[in-house]
Amino acid sequence: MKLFPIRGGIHPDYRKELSSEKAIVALPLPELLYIPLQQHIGAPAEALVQAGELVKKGQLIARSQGGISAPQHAPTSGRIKAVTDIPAPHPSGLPQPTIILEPDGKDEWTDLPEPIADPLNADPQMIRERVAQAGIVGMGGAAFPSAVKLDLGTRYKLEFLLLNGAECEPYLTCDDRVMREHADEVIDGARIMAHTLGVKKIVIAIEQNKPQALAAMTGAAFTFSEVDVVGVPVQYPMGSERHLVQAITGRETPAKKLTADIGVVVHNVATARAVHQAVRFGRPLLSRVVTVSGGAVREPNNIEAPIGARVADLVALCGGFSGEPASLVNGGPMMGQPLPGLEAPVVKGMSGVLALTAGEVNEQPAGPCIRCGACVAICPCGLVPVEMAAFIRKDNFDVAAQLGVMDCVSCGSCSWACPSHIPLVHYFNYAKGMINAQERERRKNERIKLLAEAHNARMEKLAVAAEAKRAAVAARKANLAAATGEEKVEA
Amino acid sequence: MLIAVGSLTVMGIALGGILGAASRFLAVEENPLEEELKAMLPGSQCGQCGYVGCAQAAAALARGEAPVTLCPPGGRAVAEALARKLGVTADLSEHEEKVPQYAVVREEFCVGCTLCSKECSVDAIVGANKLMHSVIAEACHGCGKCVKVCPTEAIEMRPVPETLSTWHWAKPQAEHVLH
Amino acid sequence: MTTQYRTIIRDGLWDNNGVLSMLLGMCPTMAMTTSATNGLGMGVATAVVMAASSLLVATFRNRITQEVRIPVYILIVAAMVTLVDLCMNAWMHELYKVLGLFIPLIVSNCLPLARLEAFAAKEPVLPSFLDGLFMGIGFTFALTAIGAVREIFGSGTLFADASLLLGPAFRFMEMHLMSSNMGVLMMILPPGGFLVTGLLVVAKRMLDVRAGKAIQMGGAHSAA
Amino acid sequence: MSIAPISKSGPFTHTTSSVPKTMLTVLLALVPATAFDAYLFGWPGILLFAVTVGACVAVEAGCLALAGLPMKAALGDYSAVLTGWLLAMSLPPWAPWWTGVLGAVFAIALAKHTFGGLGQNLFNPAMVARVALLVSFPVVMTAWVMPHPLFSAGAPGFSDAVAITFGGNLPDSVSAASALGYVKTELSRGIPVTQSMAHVPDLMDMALGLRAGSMGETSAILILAGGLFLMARRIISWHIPLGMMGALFLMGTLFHMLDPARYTDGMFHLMSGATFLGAFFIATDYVTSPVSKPGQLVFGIGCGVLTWVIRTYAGYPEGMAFAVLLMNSLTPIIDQYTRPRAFGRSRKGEPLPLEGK
Amino acid sequence: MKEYVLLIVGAALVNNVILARFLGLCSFMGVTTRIDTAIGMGMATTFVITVSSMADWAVEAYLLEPFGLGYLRTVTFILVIAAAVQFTEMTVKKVSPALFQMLGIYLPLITTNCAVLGVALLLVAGRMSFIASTLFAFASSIGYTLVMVIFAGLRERLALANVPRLFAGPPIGFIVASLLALAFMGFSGMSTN
Amino acid sequence: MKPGTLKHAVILGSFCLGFGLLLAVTNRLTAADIAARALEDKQNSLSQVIPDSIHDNNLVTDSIAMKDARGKDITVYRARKNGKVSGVAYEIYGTGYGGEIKLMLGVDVAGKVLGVRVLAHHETPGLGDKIEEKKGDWILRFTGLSLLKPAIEKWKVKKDGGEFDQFAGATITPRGVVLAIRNGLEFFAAHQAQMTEGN
Ligand SMILES: Cc1cc2nc3c(=O)[nH]c(=O)nc-3n(C[C@H](O)[C@H](O)[C@H](O)COP(=O)(O)O)c2cc1C
Ligand SMILES: Cc1cc2nc3c(=O)[nH]c(=O)nc-3n(C[C@H](O)[C@H](O)[C@H](O)COP(=O)(O)O)c2cc1C
Ligand SMILES: Cc1cc2nc3c(=O)[nH]c(=O)nc-3n(C[C@H](O)[C@H](O)[C@H](O)COP(=O)(O)O)c2cc1C
Ligand SMILES: Cc1cc2nc3c(=O)[nH]c(=O)nc-3n(C[C@H](O)[C@H](O)[C@H](O)CO)c2cc1C
Ligand code: SF4
Ligand code: SF4
Ligand code: SF4
Ligand code: SF4
Ligand code: FES
Repeated sequence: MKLFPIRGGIHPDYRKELSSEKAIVALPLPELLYIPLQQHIGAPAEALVQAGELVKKGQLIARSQGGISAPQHAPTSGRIKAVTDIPAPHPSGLPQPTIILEPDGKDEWTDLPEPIADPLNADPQMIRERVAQAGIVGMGGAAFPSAVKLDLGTRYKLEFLLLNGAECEPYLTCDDRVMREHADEVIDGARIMAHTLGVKKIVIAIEQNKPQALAAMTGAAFTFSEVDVVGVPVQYPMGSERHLVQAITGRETPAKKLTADIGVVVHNVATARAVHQAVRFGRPLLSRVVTVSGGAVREPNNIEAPIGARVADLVALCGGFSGEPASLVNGGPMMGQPLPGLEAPVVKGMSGVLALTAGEVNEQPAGPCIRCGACVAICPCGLVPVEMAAFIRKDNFDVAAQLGVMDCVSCGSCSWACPSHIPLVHYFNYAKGMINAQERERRKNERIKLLAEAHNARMEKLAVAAEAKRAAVAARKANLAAATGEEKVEA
Repeated sequence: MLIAVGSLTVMGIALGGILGAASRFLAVEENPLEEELKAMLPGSQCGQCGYVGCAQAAAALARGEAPVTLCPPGGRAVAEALARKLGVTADLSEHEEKVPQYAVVREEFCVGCTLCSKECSVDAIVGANKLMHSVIAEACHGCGKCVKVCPTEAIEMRPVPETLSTWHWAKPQAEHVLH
Repeated sequence: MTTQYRTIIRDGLWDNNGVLSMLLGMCPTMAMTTSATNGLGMGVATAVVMAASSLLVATFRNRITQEVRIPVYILIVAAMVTLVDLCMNAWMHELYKVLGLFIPLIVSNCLPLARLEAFAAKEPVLPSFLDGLFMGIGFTFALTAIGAVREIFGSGTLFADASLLLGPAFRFMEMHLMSSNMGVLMMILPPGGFLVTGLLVVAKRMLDVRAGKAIQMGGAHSAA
Repeated sequence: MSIAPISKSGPFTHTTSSVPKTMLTVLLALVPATAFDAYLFGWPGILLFAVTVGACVAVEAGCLALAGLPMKAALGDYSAVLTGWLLAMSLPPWAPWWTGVLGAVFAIALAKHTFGGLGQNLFNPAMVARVALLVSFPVVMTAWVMPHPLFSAGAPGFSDAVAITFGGNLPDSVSAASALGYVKTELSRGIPVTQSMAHVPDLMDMALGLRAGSMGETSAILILAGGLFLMARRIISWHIPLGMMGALFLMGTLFHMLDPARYTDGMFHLMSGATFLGAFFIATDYVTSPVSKPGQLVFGIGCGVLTWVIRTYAGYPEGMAFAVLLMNSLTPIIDQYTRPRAFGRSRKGEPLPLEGK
Repeated sequence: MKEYVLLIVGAALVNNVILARFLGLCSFMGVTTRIDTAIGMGMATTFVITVSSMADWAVEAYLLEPFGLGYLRTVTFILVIAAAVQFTEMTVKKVSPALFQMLGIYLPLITTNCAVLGVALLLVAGRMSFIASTLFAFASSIGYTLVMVIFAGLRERLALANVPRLFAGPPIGFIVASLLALAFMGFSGMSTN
Repeated sequence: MKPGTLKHAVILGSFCLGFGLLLAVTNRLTAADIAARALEDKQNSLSQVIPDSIHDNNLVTDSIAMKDARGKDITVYRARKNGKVSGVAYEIYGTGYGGEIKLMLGVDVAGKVLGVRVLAHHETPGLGDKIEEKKGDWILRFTGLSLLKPAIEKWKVKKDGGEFDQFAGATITPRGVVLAIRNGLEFFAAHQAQMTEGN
C-alpha cells in the first residue's frame, strides 16, 4: 500500500523492549476496587448502588447520563463499600465520586445479555446498543464513548474503518501484546465495527517497530479480503488519528472537522477487542491491558487489570520499584498525565503506568529560548510553538489562539525537542485552559444577559399588569361611585 | 509686498474654505461606541460598578471616565474585551485574584420572605412566600445583591468550586524568565 | 510662586521633559547634536520660538475654530520662525551663520505644536508662555547633553566652536579632550544619535528611580 | 512514596540536546579553521583572539552581575565564548587589543544584554560589534596583513606580537588590501575588474587562505568543513548557507556575464571576503534568524543578495556583516509571513474545505 | 533612466529619511508598536508627502520663485501641508474608522512630521524637475514606510523579550533604532559609485 | 458657501493676512541688511583664495559666467588691481569617496594657485574630512603650486606615484582633490584669455 508522508514528528528513545516480550498476565483480584464514575469524555455516570449492596461481576453499577456518556459495571462480585469522593487519577487530584467495591473473591458473573448471533448480519443499531451497554470507551487514550463513534456511519459517507495499532508512544506495549496474543479477537471486533459503520473496508495500521504484531495480524486477517494490515513508518506521533489518516490516504482532515468528514473512522485495536467480547459474549468492559514500565520498575510487564485496581497493586505485581521514580505517569511519556499517587485506580483509558527515573525524564531547568526552530520543524500540526509560548508567557491568549494554540494536539514533540527545555506543552495546556475558561465565562455572561432581559421583561409586564389592575380598580371604583350616584339620583 | 500679503491671504481663505466644506461633507455621525460597549456588558444592571446600570456604565466608558475593569460580574473576560475595544492596556491583575462566587441560601435561616428573589436581576432565586428559597447555581452570577437584602443573613457567597471539567494547568513556573 | 507655575517649570525642565520623557522633537535632537554647541544653538532658537508662539496661541485661543486650528497653530509657529530667521540674518549675522541652518527646521519640530495643542490652546496667557519657555529650556538642556556626549566620544572635544555661537568671550569653554583621530566615529554618525539618546533616557530613569519616582514607561503616545 | 508534587505537565521524556551542547558543537566546528589561522597570522592573531574572547566573557559576567542574574547558568552556556570567538575571527588579525575589548562591549553589553541576554537580542551581537568598529575606526578595521605563518621567516616573535597588539606598533610595510577592497579601490580609479583581478590571489590560494583578510576569511576550506560538520550534526540546516551562497553566486555570475569589466564573477564572490564564515556560522545564528525553514531560505537569499549589492555598489568593500544585520532587522517580518501551514488549515488559517462538498 | 534609479535608491535606502536624514522620528518612535499601524501610518504619510510635495513644487515654481517671495517658503509650504493633512484626516475618518482609531493622535501630527516639510525643502534645495521631485518624494516616503514597518516588526518581537526594566520602552527602542541605522550604514556611498 | 465654511475661511484668511503683513514688513525692513550681509559673506570666502593685497576691486560684482570643462555653469570672480585682472577665483569639482567635492580655487594670472578651499563635501568624518581647513592644513599646501611645479605627471597622490600625501587609510579623497585642482589649473590654462579678458 502506498503511504503518504506526515509533517514533522520526532524519534524519541522508544524503550519498548522493556516490556514488549512480556506476555499479558492477569492481575490477582485486589482487596478493594475504586471505580470512578467519570472515566470517559462526556457526562459522568450516575451511581445505581449504595454502600452495603452486593453486586455480581458484570452487573451495572452506574448508568450513563445523556447522549455522550458511558455506564460502569462491577469488575468482580462483592460488596459495595462506599460511594464517595476520592482523588481522581488526574493531575489535579481533585476528589471525584467513586464506587468502592470490596471483592468477595468468588468472581461470580451476573446474568449477561445474550450474545448477538451472527453479528456481521445483525442490525447495526443492535450492535451499537450493545456497545453502549457494555460501557466501551476508546482505549487509545481519549476514552470517548465508542458507541457514539459507531453511529457515524448514519451521518457521514464513510469509506473505511482504520484500526489504530500504531502505538507510537515510547514504552507502551499493551496494544502490541493485544495484537500478538488476541489477533483473532481484534480482527473479529474490527469486522463487527465495520459492519456497524456500514463500511466494507478495514485498514489496520501498525508501526514497523512491531514486526511480530504485524505478522500476527496479517496472519489473522489472511482469510478476510476486506482487511488490509499496513506497516507504517516509526515516527512519533504516527498514532494521532488525523496524522494516521493522512499517512494512509494522503487526505488532510480540515480543522474543526472529524476524520469521518473525509470518510474514515479510527478506532484503537483494544477497543475492537472489547467490542468483540461485548458482542460475541455479552461481556461489558471490565478490565484492560496496562503496560507497567519505566526504569524505576523492577520487572516491567503487561497486565490485564480490572478497572478500579489501584496502581499500587499493579506496581506490586511488577516487583515494586527498583529505584526512586522521578515521575509517575498515566499513559505514555509523551502524552501521558502525571499521576497524583499510587492510590489512583486503573481507568478504562489508562494504557500505561510508567515510573520513570530522572535520567529517563531528563528534565532540566528551562533556559531562555534561543529560537533554534526545532519546535517549529517538528510540530506535526504545523504550528509555531516558540511564538505561541512567547505570547502565552505574556498572557496574550488572543494572539496565541490566532496562532492556533487550540489546534495543538498536545503531542509533546515540541517540549521533547526543545534544547532549552522550555515547558512548551505546559504553556499550551495553560492557554487552552484559560481560553476555555474565558469561553465558559463568556457563555455564562450571555446566558445571564438573557436571564436579565427576561427578568426585566417580566418585571415590566408585572408593572404594566399592576398598572392595568390599578386602573381597572380605579375605574371600577369610579363606575361604582357613578352607579351609586345614579342610584342615588334615581332613588 | 502686496503680492506677498495677498497671495498668503488668498491661500488662507481658500484652505479655510476647503477645510470648512470638507468638515461638513466628510462629517461622521458620533460613533456608536456607546451602543457597542453596552452590548458587551453583562446587562444585569446590578450596579456594582457604581453606575445606575449597564447603559450608564457604557456611557462612562465611552467618555473614558471609567476603567475597563469596572464590572465585577463581567469578570476578566469582559474587562479584556472592553480593553480591546477601547484600545487600552488594562491592568487585569486585580481581576485575576477575584474568585467567581455564587450565592447559597442556608436552609436553617431562610424565613421565605422573598426579598432576595425580588432583588435578583437574573431570577436565580426560586421559592414561594414563607417557604425555603434556593439559588440556581448555574444562573447566579455572584453579584451579591441578595446577601444585602436578606433580613436573616441566610444567604452567603461561596466560591464556585473547581471541578474536573473546569480545572486546568496553571501557568508554568517560568524558571527561564530570568528577570 | 504658585504651585501651578512650579509644576510647569519642573515639568518642562525634567519631569515631563520634551525629549527625555515625551520623546517629541526627536528630529532636531538627532540631527543637531553632533556637538554640544550645535545642540545648544538649536535649543535656544527653539525655546524662543516656543515661548513666542505659546503666547500668541494662548492670546487667540478663543477665536480659533476646531477645523482650522492646526493650520493656524502651524502658521503661527512658521511665522515666528521666519521672523526670527529674518531678524537674526539681518542684525545678528554672526550668530545667524551658526544657527541659520537650523532655524527653518524648527517649524516641523513637533514639540512646539504638541505643546500648543496640549497646553496653550487651553490655558491662559502667562502659564502658556511659561510652559513654552520652560519646555524650550528643557529641550535645550537635553540637546546640549546629548550633543556633549556625542562630541566627547565622537570627536574628543567639548563645546568646540562655542565662541562662534556665543562670542569670543566663551572661547574658554572649548575643550579638546583627546586627539581627534581617537574618536569613535559612530557617535557622530546617525547610530550614535539614537544610542546616546537612548542611554540618556536610561540615565534619567536611573536618577528618577534613585529619587523614588516611578519610571515613565512610554512616550507621548502612551500619555495621550 | 516520594513523588514530586505535580507542577508540570508532560512530556516526561526529553531530548538529550541542550544549549551548552549546541554552542560547544559550534565551537568545535570552528576549531580547525581557528587553529590554522592562528598558525597563519602568528602571535599577534593569537593574542587578539585571546583578548577578544576573554573580554566577551568578562563583559558577559559584568552584565549578569549588574542585572542581578545567576552567573553560572548563563556563563555556562558558552554563548559569550562563541560570540567572542566569531568576533575575533572577523577582526583584522593584527588589530590592536582595544578593538577586541571595545568590540566585546558593543557585542555583549549593547547588542545582547540591553535586550535581556541570550535569546532576546534582535541583531547578531558579533556582527553589531564588527560593524560598529568598522564604522567607528575604518582605518584600523581595514588594515589587513598578509599571512605570516608562525615560525616562518619574517613572522613576528612573541615580543613583537605584544608590541603589535598592545603597543599599536603595526609595521607599515606589512599592510595589504583584501581582495575585495583592492578591486573596489581600483574600480574607483577607473581600472576595470578584468585588469585588477590579475593582481588578486588566485581562487585556489583564496580557498586555502593564502591571502590578506580576517581570521575567519582566510581558510574557506576549513570553514566549509566546519559548516558541513554542523550540518551533519543537525545543528544547522542547509537553508541559510545554501540560500546565501547560491544567491551571491548567481548574482555575481549573472552580472559578470553582463559586464565583466564592472562586475567580479560569482566564484570570486564565494571565495573572497567572509562568505563561508558568514553563510555557515554567522547568518545561521538561531537567535537572530527566522525559525521556520522557508523563512530561513528567504533570510539566506536576502543575505546573499544584500551582500552582493553592498559589495558591488556601496562604499564598504565587504557587505556580509551589513547584510546579516539588515536581514536580522527583517527577521520578525519574515517570521510572520513564513509560518508553516497549520494542519487542516489553509495558509490564511481558514479550515480547509471538504473535498467534493 | 539610470539617474532615476539612483535617485530612488538614494532617497529610499542610502539617505533614508528616518535613519540618515533624521526626519519623522517622532512618528517613528510613536506609531510603531504594531506592524499594521506602522503600515497605516506609512501609507498615510506617503500619500501626504507625495501630494504636498507636488503642491509645494507648484507653489515654489509659480509663486515664490517668480515673485521673489523666498522668505514665505516655510509659511506657505507648511500651510499646504497642514491642509493636505487635515484633508487626509477627514477622509480617513470617513472611509476607514478602524484605521482612524489606530492612527489616533498621529494623523494631525503628520503635519509636524518633519519628513513632510523636510522632503519639500530638500526638493527646493535640489532644484529638481517636477517628475524628479515627485519621484524623490515618493521614494523618500517609501523609505520611510519601509523603516517604519521593519521597526514595528522588531518592536513586536521586543514586546516578548525580557528587556531589563530600565531599558524597557523608549530606551530599547532607541537602541534598536541605533543598530538599524548601523545596518543601513551598509548602503552608504551607494548612489555615487 | 455655507456660513460655517465662510467662518473658517475668514479665520484662517485673517490670520494669514495678519502674519503675511507682519512678515512682509519685516522682510522689507531686513532685506537691505540681509543682502549686505550676503555680499560680505561671499567676499569673506573669496578673500580666502584671493589675498586682499592683489586686488582693489569688489570681487563679487566683477564676475563673469562660464561653462567649465564638464559643461557646468560656473561663476568666475576676478580680482583687479588698478583695473588689470590680477587673479581669478572659480568653483571646481572633484569626486571623492562620498561623492562630489566642491572647492573654490584662486589662481593668479601666471597660473599659480593663490589658495584652495573646500566649499562642500560628503566625505567620511574623521577620514576624508581632513581636506577641510578646519580639520588640518593639508589643503593649504597647494598654495603657490602650478602646473609646472610640480611637474604635471607628479600631480598625483604618493600612492599613485605622485607628489601629494594621502591620509592614512583614505586615498580616494586626496586623489579626488588633487585631480580637481589639476583640472582646474588646466581649465585656467585653456581659457586664460577669456577669464582675464580686458587685460
Ligand atoms: C499525538 C497523538 C498520538 C496518539 N497515538 C495513539 C496511538 O499510538 N494509538 C492509539 O490507539 N491512539 C493514539 N492516539 C489517539 C487517536 O488519535 C485516536 O483518538 C484513537 O486511535 C481513536 O481510537 P479509540 O476511540 O478507539 O481510542 C493518539 C492521539 C494523539 C493526539
Ligand atoms: C575605547 C578606546 C578607543 C580607542 N581608539 C583609538 C583609535 O581610534 N585610534 C588610536 O590610534 N588609538 C585608539 N585608542 C588608543 C589606545 O588606548 C592606545 O592608547 C593607543 O593605541 C596607543 O597608541 P600609540 O602608541 O599609537 O600612540 C583607543 C583606546 C580605547 C580604550
Ligand atoms: C566607512 C569607510 C569610510 C571611508 N571613507 C573614506 C573617505 O572619506 N575618503 C577616502 O579617501 N577613503 C575612505 N575610505 C577608505 C576607502 O575605502 C579605501 O579603503 C581607501 O581610500 C583606500 O586607501 P588606501 O590605499 O590608503 O588603503 C573609507 C572606508 C570606509 C570603510
Ligand atoms: C549555529 C550558531 C551560530 C551562531 N552565530 C553567532 C554569531 O554569528 N554571532 C554571535 O554573536 N553569536 C552566535 N551564536 C551564539 C548565540 O546564538 C548568540 O550569542 C546569541 O545571539 C546571543 O543572544 C551562534 C550560535 C549558534 C548555535
Ligand atoms: S504539542 Fe502541540 S505545538 Fe507542540 S509539537 Fe505537538 S501539536 Fe505542535
Ligand atoms: S525548541 Fe525551544 S529553544 Fe528552540 S525555538 Fe522552540 S522554544 Fe525556542
Ligand atoms: S457592574 Fe456590570 S453588570 Fe452591574 S450594572 Fe455595572 S456594568 Fe452592569
Ligand atoms: S448573588 Fe444573589 S442576587 Fe446576585 S445573581 Fe446570585 S442569587 Fe441573584
Ligand atoms: S521632530 Fe521630527 S517628527 Fe517630531
